[in-house]
Amino acid sequence: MANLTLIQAVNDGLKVAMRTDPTVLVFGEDVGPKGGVFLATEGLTKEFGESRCFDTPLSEDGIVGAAIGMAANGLKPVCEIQFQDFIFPAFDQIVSEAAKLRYRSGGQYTAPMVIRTPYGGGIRGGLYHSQSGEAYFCHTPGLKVVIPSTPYDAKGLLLASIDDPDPVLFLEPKALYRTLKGEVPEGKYKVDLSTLRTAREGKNVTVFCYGAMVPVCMKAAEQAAEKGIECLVVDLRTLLPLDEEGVIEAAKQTGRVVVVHEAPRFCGFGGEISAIIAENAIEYMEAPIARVTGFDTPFPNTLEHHYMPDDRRVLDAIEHVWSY
Amino acid sequence: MANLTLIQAVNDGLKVAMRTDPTVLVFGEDVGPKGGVFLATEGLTKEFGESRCFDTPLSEDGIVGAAIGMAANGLKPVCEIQFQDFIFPAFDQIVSEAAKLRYRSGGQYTAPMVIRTPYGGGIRGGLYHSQSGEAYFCHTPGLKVVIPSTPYDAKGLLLASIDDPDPVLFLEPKALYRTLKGEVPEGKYKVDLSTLRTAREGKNVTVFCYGAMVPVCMKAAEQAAEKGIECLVVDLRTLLPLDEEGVIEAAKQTGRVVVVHEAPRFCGFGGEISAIIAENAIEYMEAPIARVTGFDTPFPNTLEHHYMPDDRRVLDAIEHVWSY
Amino acid sequence: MTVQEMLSVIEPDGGINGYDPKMSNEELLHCYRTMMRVRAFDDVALKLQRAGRIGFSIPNRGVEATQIGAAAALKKTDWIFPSYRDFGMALYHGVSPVDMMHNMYGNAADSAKGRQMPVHFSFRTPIQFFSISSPIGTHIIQAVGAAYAMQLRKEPHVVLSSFGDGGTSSLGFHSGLNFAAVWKSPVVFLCQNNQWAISCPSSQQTASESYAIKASAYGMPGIKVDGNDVLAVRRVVSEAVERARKGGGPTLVEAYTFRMGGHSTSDDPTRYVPKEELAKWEKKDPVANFERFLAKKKLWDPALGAKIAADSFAEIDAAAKVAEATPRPGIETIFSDVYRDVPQHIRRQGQAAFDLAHRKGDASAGDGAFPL
Amino acid sequence: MTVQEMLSVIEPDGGINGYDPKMSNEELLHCYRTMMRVRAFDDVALKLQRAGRIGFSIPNRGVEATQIGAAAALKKTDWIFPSYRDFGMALYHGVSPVDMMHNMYGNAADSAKGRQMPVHFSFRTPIQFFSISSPIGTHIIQAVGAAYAMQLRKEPHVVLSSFGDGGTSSLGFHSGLNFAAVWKSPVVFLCQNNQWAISCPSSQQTASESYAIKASAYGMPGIKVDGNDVLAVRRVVSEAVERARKGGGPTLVEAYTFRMGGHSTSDDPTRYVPKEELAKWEKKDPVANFERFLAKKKLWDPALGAKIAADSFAEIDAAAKVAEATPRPGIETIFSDVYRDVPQHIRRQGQAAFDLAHRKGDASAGDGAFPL
Ligand SMILES: Cc1ncc(C[n+]2csc(CCOP(=O)(O)OP(=O)(O)O)c2C)c(N)n1
Ligand SMILES: Cc1ncc(C[n+]2csc(CCOP(=O)(O)OP(=O)(O)O)c2C)c(N)n1
Ligand SMILES: [Mg+2]
Ligand SMILES: [Mg+2]
Repeated sequence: MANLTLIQAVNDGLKVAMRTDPTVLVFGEDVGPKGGVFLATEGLTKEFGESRCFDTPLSEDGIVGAAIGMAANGLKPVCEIQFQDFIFPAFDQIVSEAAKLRYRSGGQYTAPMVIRTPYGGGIRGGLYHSQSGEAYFCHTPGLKVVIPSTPYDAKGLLLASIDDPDPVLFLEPKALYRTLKGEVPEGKYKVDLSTLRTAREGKNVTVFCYGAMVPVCMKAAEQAAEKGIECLVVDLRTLLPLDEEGVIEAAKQTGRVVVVHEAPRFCGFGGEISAIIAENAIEYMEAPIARVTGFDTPFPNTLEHHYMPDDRRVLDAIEHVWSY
Repeated sequence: MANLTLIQAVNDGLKVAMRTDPTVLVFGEDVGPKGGVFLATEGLTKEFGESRCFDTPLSEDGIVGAAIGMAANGLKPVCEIQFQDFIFPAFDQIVSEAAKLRYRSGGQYTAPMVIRTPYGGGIRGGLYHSQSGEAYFCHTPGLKVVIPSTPYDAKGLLLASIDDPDPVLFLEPKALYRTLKGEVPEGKYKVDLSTLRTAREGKNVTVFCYGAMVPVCMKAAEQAAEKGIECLVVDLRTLLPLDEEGVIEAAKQTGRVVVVHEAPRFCGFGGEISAIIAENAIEYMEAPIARVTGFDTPFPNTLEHHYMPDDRRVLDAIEHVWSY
Repeated sequence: MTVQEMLSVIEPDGGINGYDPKMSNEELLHCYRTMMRVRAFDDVALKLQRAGRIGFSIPNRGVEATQIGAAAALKKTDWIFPSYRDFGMALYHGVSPVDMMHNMYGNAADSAKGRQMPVHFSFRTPIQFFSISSPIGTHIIQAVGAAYAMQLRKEPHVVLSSFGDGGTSSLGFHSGLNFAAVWKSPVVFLCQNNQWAISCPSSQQTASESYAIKASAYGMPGIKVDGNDVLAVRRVVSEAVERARKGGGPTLVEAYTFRMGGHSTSDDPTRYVPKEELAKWEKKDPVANFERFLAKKKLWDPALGAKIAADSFAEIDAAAKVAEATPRPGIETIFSDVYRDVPQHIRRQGQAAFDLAHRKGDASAGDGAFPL
Repeated sequence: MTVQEMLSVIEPDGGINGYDPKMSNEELLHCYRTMMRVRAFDDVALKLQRAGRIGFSIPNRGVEATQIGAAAALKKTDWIFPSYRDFGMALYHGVSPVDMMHNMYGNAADSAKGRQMPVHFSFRTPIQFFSISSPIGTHIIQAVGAAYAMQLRKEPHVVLSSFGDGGTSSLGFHSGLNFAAVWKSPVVFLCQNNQWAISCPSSQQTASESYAIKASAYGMPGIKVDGNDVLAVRRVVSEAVERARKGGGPTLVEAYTFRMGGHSTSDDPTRYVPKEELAKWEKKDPVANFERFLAKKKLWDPALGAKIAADSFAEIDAAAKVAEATPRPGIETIFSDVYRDVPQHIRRQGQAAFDLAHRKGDASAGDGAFPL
């Protein structure tokens, strides 16, 4: 076991995959000699050669489109989009093509591939280096959407994504890239893509979160505990397909729910969690289902610390639903 | 007053706008001499000339990108995307650019423009001529999203959208283009972009819907009435910004809610409606908040009548929440 | 030859001026027969569409030589990334008209399980005929990815990526040609310039002198060929295919032709196509052009032509009847193939749909217990 | 001249071989001073970034001649659609360094209200300097729309749309050049080929012989110019601007230059830029190049150069101090300008944020009651 940061765990996961499966290849903007702007792909070109880890022209449409063709013809592309904010030129390829290929061809052609991309705020990136776009993708049948929050999960979920027979969007919380370390087993292991993770047990309030919001919610939960409110913190990990049973179960356990994400609230992923609970467990609810999210504005720069949900805002919501 | 189909009302709205405002112009694929594949722009090139209604190369990125530049420089572009399914190449321009221009420039540059596009199923269009993508756009602060369901609203909302200072995505329910007629005043009038419409009064169950689902829900409501269940049918009309107060009010009136849309359920617009109610009026709810939606699959062709919510599925849900 | 000039092979009198296509009589007649079968497919599909039996079709009159000429340059181990107008290529390589008609009907035997609109074919044998998508241009770059896999595995295969004049404005064209040139991928890009993108003429699509010249923006050879001359198209595409096979990288081929019918069976081209243009191109009919060549080689006479036409129509018509008699797909096909394994939430939705259909009494014949 | 050749004006000895730029001494010196101010801006910004005062900057060493030469070809009534590396153009036309430094700090006086990252400028006067966006290439087609408005109103204005070599692979490049050529729009496309897109060299960006040649794909003139020669850039862009002004349509100009620094202050170019390349381009320094010309005209000597350098640094440094002393934007700036009018739901969120900040005691100085 090594003690790794989240980005090191990603790098390790890529190396393990490339060593064990010769069809795996990595490409994107600046992933080659430079090793990626966050160094997630450091050392790959050197170890695996330019035909398996290489830079592409500046076209996300091209990156994802080519990956689909590779995947359809027997390779396992793991491409990188430099920032999730820059994935939108590839939106058509992802939503219209990768996600629908198996269905529209009656299963004759498939696109097993992974798109890795850093998402979220916290680096003073302003409108275009901070966004959390998971909701744009979670409305797309045929796609899987995965977000790790620990080094262990980052590697295990990534390896599971690479082995998955369907296209996976793998969103990496860039705010956590180097801020936390954790034990990561060597070699290959996988974390299942269909189960949530209970990050903390508690019987008073259930907090649903994922990615960079997990440590924020854990901190809020600690503060709540000091006030005598025990929180069940759920790290959703795989947003699509979601462990709906697990969500309903966790909500029922406390009857009080807070849903947290960085993305804007309106039509965000949190709405789906609320809706699933309101549809399947409303009679267990003893309080409003609260959401703590980014605001319904673009992502600002100087004031990003006001924009992003912090432990204080989460704690407020926990107290609100607890005292309701 | 003329008795017009929905598509005629759109055509009339475009003509009125172009007659009263010389900065309004219409362009897109096949909107010129052919008059659009659904004939929404019929006669415009003839009346207003080729510089105000014209065909473009086959690039949605180009259509929307050019519209942004025009809008920033004093024109009022009303561009057409031939099918909403083909809007995704323009996703980056819409989400990253049109929606964020005012914000990121501190209000110095703006993009007041309208993107018209037919959406939804019912014409045996399969995966790529049937989609309802409203949720992809409603998660985008800075954008407005409007969907009419009657000829009167189609014209009035379109004229309000054209006069609006912000970018508006105007989704036209193609299934209703020629299936219903209604009274449409001549000349210019506007329907406010921030209020929902009560399509039917009722005190037992509230049904939220929009676009092509409005007649479906009205039919279900009639059937429910025969069974003694009176439905309050709400046509949301403007999805973003949503009349949240109105939604909460309508939900409280009955305490039993059904949300209906054609798009897939997961992370769809209906989840936001459920979440708003679960956050603001849960103590009024006497039953689960039910959703009747398209399935979480791509849109099929031969079996589209099974895929699309019909009066039977809506009625089932109404009875379910009523008898809960 | 500059990109502005256009290569033809068949001369007005049917001669080919010393060029040797190196094709057997059987190969030549296979091309001819396939063109005639495409024509028959058009006729049958139009008839079915007008009768309300199928929803939609895409006519090919005028562009048969381009499609068959290009298909004839490929081996069965190559891949085709087709556009929706390219089903002649599938016919050429041996896809059966019955399998195609199942798609037109979207029935239970359709390889796409009735999920797509008509003409959105998908086959893996006898040649890889990639699943057709409606969004224009997306497959152009996908073809490059498929070719990259061939390069990496050092396979001697080639990908044909086919699209229209309108398709050159798409994003996939730009990224596809750019990536292919940088990667030196074994791809032949076939731009079928039939001069219209629905109602949009080429003059509104691009200001460039030709479509072939667009190759220079990407650093690959571009060549313009007479798209109504099946031997010329085959010649040019074969050369590009051979170069690609030898590691020489991609080529852009512009086949200059004309769409003689509407864009689709829903379109009324008289609203926008000038009559004179139609009349002009009528004289260049690709089938008649090829017949002159075959006649000169004594491989064809009007009687043979009439017989092949009749046989083709009969074959396609019979295929339609088989498809017509095939039931609809079962309800489970709405829910399968979204992912390899059906997730919980989709399974639940499928179960509900199946139950409702049973209650309403309209579950399709053959639907038993919900099988997913 | 073919697109492969490259136009230069200033010769090694500072002569210009009979070419007359028709610029007054003051205009020439304005170009020179602006180049020096860009250099000073780079230095001050780097210092501030390393000191943790600002988050980020984009260096311009090596490309000053391209930016200033292009800016010098425009009138104040023209529009600029810049890339993030183009702030020299704003300086040239009279935007004050103080206004620019407000943006670098993202403070309350920033015209973008502290919402954007540094170097994402936006100005309406003294020239329309369109709001810079991070996504590469989106503005290239937007520029065409702005130009269309000028055409429709019959204004004699022109749009300069500027982007990098990497930008040519973007979607906006493809749609932008295509639409502009079809519409004959008054746009000059300036591709600043500094040979790198972050760490990606041109050889991985495109296989074409040059960037200028990409013009032929769209049917517009393309020309390659020595981007380290301010007079050559001004000459070529001026010709393109005049053609556009007269209704002659768009041009693609490739300015061939080299990025001497990192991509940004976060980048370490020694990981990927070969040392020999740097050494080679060091000798072509655009400022030194222009100095040789000015010296020959007796407009420059090392003492004047040193003075202008010192003055420029002092000016930019003073501007930074003003910005440094300016407070942060108020919390309401998070919520305004999403729409012209603040909708209910955003107003409620703003109110909650303001209340929380007050409770936490960290509402910014100057925040009173929530004003929206
Ligand atoms: C992205 C996208 N935009 C619009 C359409 C609608 N559409 C279908 S075919 C077509 C014209 C295509 O023209 P061309 O590429 O020349 O092919 P042709 O039909 O002439 O063979 C258009 C605009 C589409 N399918 N996809
Ligand atoms: C759509 C998009 N993809 C990726 C990025 C990340 N990125 C920022 S600058 C850059 C390189 C741009 O290179 P070039 O166009 O040559 O401009 P230069 O920086 O050399 O001036 C990249 C890849 C981005 N901003 N936008
Ligand atoms: Mg065409
Ligand atoms: Mg560059």
